[in-house]
Amino acid sequence: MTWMVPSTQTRTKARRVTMSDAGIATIDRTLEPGMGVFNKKLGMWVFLLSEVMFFTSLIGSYIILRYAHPDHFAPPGAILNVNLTAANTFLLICSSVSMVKAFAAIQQGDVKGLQYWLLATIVMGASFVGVQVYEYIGLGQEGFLPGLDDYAAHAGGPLYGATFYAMTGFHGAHVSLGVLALIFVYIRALRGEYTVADHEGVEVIGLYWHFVDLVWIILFTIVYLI
Amino acid sequence: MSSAISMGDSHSEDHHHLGFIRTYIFSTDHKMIAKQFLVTSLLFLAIGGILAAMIRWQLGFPGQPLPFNLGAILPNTMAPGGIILPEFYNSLVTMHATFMVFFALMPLMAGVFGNLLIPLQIGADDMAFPRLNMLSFWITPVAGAVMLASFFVEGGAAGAGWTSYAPLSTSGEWTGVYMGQILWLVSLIILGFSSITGALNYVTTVIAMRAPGMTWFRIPLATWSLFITAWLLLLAIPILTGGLILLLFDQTIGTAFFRPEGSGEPLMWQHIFWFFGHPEVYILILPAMGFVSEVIANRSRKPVFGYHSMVVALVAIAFLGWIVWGHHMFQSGMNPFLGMSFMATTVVIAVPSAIKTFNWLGTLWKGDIHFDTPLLHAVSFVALFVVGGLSGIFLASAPVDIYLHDTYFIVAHLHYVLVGGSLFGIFAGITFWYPKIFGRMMNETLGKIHWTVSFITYNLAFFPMHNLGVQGMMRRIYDPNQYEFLQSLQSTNTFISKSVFVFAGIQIIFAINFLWSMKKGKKSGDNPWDSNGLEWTCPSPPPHGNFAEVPIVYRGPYEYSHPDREQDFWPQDEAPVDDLDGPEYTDPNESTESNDE
Amino acid sequence: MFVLGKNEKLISVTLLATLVVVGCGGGDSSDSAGSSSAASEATVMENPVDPSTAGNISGSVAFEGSAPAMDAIDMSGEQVCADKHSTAPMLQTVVVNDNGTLSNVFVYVKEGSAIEGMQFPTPSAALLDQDGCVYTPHVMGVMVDQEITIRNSDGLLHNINASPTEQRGFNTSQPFNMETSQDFGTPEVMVPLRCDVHGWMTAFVGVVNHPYHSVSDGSGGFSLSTLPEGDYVVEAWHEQYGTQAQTVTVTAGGTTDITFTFSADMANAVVPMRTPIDPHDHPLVTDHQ
Amino acid sequence: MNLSWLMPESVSTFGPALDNLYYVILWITGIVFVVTEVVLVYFIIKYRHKEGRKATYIEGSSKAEWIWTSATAVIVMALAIYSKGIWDTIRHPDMFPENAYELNVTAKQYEWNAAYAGSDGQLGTSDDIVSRNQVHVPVDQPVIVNLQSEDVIHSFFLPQLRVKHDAVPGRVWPIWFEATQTGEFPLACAELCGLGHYRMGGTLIVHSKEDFDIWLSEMQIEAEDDE
Repeated sequence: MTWMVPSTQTRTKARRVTMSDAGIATIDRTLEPGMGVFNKKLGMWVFLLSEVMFFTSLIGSYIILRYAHPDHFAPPGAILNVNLTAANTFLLICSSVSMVKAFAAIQQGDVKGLQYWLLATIVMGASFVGVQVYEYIGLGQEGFLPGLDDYAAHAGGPLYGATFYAMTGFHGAHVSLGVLALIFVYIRALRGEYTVADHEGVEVIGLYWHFVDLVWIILFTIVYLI
Repeated sequence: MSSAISMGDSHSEDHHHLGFIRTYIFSTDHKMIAKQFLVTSLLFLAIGGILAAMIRWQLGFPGQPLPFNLGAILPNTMAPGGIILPEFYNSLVTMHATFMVFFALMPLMAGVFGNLLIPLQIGADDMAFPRLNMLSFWITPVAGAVMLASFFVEGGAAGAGWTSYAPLSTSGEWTGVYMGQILWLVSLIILGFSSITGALNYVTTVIAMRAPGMTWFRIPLATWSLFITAWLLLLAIPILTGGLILLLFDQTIGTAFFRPEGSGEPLMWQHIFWFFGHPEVYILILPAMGFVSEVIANRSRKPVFGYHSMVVALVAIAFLGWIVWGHHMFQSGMNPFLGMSFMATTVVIAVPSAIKTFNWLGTLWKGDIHFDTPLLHAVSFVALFVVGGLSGIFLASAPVDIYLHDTYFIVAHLHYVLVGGSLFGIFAGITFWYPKIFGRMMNETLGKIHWTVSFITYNLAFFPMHNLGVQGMMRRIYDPNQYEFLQSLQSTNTFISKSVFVFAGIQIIFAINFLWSMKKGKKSGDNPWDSNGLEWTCPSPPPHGNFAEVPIVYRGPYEYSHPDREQDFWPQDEAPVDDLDGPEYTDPNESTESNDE
Repeated sequence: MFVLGKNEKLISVTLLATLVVVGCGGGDSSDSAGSSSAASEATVMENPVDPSTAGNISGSVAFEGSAPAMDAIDMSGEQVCADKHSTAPMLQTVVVNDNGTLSNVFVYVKEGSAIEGMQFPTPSAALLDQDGCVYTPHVMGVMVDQEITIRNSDGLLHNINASPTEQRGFNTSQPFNMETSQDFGTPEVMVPLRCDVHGWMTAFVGVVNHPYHSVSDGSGGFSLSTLPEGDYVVEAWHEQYGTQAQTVTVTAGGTTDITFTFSADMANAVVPMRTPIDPHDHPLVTDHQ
Repeated sequence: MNLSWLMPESVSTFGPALDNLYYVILWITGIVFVVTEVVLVYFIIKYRHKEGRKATYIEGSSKAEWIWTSATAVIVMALAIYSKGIWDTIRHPDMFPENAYELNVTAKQYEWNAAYAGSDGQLGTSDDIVSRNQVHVPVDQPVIVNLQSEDVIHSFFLPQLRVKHDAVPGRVWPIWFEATQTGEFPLACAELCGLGHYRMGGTLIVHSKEDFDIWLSEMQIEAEDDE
């Protein structure tokens, strides 16, 4: 029983392997009381719960305002370009698929596949943001703006603009941060830093990416379709 | 030797390898981060206290120039001739609450003790994400600097109350405060990141980094309460951040989320704020409950009465905290049916609170109570929390709240919970774990002087506020004498102010004791309180990495005065008698482990 | 081992230093220092106009039609102020004098190539008094950067809420007998002032960058003196009847007489001024629950 | 020093019921307070450390815990049910009295403007009579006040009538009360509304029915003279 602990990192990894046969330990002396996942993944799950609450506050405000002032909100398609955004949504869903592909590749030890699918995810994510910016510019020219005194679109009211930009804007910011993080992971992948045994980073960023995708599906439904 | 597993001589893992900056400033060591939080939040506590003293000066001696020629250093926009102006008074009220809640109590609870205790009590070598932890600390002074800077901008600091009710807070049109309100919002948005990164760390660490044998129901109550608090932080702070961002948009880019002139909903701000705000209240009190449980059990040499129900009560309070926010808004304009359901959920909180209180009493019962400073503070917590809890029942009853809402009764209630409760709990915590942080004991004499004067003047200051409230005195008013029916209360107000000044002044004794004991205090040794927790098995102060070997936990944390034992304590990691030859336990992955090394 | 104490001090010193630096940075952003130094420079500046080549404008503001009835102010909630008035206090919106002239008209030089670009010395402070819960004067003119001493003679709470459009306003309180100094850095006709504690209290300040402004008095008269010779556009502003402009020629040593005429049927004129905040402009939502 | 726990005299119909509830809670919490603190002090004195004393090893008692848990639950639920009746009387929309005299109170920084129906008998028309910081009501008749605000949130507080409700801009909230005594009673703002908040006070003037009608008709005549 000499269990020296040189650093957090190696210890974490050791624990992870331990979990696979946790059954050996008696209940009183469970070696690993964790949730069966490594720290970074657990941390990301916990962080995503926090993010859920953030989007809850934005979406909740939207629902309250829309319910209280339906006259401020134009019917679907009146101002917003549903087709363009539907295509963009499809793009983001595809990027989630490619993220899954990337993770599956490195689980098989396929470093090339990882690099390829990561790049695909980055390109699709960046395109999503690009299309969103293009959409914003067009909407802005039509007078669809967030400010009370600036709003000049042909339908709806300033609450529509304000809630639209608050929700989609913060989602866009999350996608942009995700793309930056993916680029970081991609660089590490190019350097060959991920292996079959060690690819925590890919898994963690993947979780984040799927979350952002999921949020978008909700936003697309309530902002564009309903 | 209290511990069956020898600590070895591996103190050499000290951090003199790291440079000065990595050791003291940008440290990733959870204990150093706890100390950094301790110093900054005590500084913010002092700032909040000074603001409180100025508020009380105006209420105790309305219209008189501030003493000690303080008026000379304040500009005419705040206090011409030393007489506080109403708009400055509003800023004082706002900033006092903001500094106390967000920059003093929250960091003292989660920042200091979360960092210090969680890894030590569960037998981990550090937090799960040490660098994120460092970030969590360094955000705090930045946010604090932004908040302080707002005093110096044109228009002064935010003056819409710490609740910043819209639409008063949406525009300088209503308050004359433009930049100050924006800085207030920005500062709290920044601070939110600190809370979230901190909470993320605490949750992950408690779930994943407990030592072998540290099952959920062997976790000390301090860590339990900090763990629950971390969940509340994690889920409540983003709500506030979302609301603050929308309010910031209203202030700066002219949106109308909360502005009625654009069909925005001012009441939506209140819902968002209190949906965050009520869990926030528990963020400020739950850790103190944990510290007090530890101290009372240890100092009365008895197991915590009903450990399991204490944990269940913590969880119950945290859960109920999410469904009671409406009781802050009974008079704000609310569907009366909704008001009724909020009243029902609110009174239910009395149940877990009562469980905790009676269990503390049960812990003292038939104990062997040592009157050290930590115990005095912990018992004060119980005594004062009872007052705060009972006055809460008045406010929970919606009809009575019609009269008492926004009066000094509320002020008394919240100060009984947040000063009598949280602050005395923090004092109990600091005096109890001081030897673990600094390796030296605090001076008992100074500690007892500080406690005695604090406890008496605290009650003299805050108890009469109940009576002010019952007489109808509104909160946040600059000069009650403007109302004829409040003029008879001036002598009470003056008395309260004098008591507050003594209460604030005596904290200097604490500061002196705190600083003096760091250098000159009696050396404490590893386990000065004969305590069971894992934190007492490592040296004081603990070295980098805390434990020489990973401790193995055999029992709960409160096995005091066990009838089978000579000694009146039984450390969590002391091997049972049949294990004297060494633990029979073998690590199934010993080989993997050595491969890793 | 830890070297404790020293590092705590270091941390706190560092923090304090940060806070002080930030604090001072914040303090600098206030422009009060700038305006007061400009004012002190101005006191030594000489008037650039040569009196020998200057002339004057004088005149009066006539009023046609029947004078509208003045609204009485209900001061029953403010006994201190009510006691200060021997006769019932009236709103000063339209004050027609006994001689059929109109008071409280702000007359100023709007354009004039002769004074274009001239730098004038800033006069000493103008006084705005709050006595008996009314502003005295009700309409006043000041120069850019000229101090306005706002005095509270009532000993009860007034606040002075200035809501200009061209610059940042202010909203300060005077809870007791005291004086506050304010100034405006940008020309603006007119800046409305109001007291939120006493809804009837309003005043208007015309801010111009030269000394050629006047307010018609109890006999309707006004005068602008020591103007360099040349052609000017003179404008008259009234809070209810809007503005009128005349072109006036000033000759050296001469006094030009002009008359502005306002009439009762101008009551719905456009008044160039920021609309005071009136939430009633926005339809109130009356649904509840 | 005024350290009274007694509520000021109440002059509204639901005031006594509300006060009773307050005193019931005061008695219950007072007894719990005294008992708890006495027990606490007794324990720390009785079980203080003495040479040779060893604490008794007690891990808890589910029986004791069940007793105090259920006792607390029963007491607070009873209080909640008691409160509900009074709350409904005051706030339930179906309990609003019939034949109430209706007036509008509009708050602004830092004034209360009460508007009464003019000679046309209708509120919200141009002949409304407005009084600043003085709210006139008849005695022994229910009064419905439609609370509104022009700028920020204010709170309409009549301490002696046990009335308090926020005036929220953008909304109209009706509240009701019935005064039982004639006289002048304080009106205050209870929600921070800016620098003049502390002075946003006024008077509630309760007239006898005849005096109220006289006052109203005088005001109507005055208003017509102004036209």
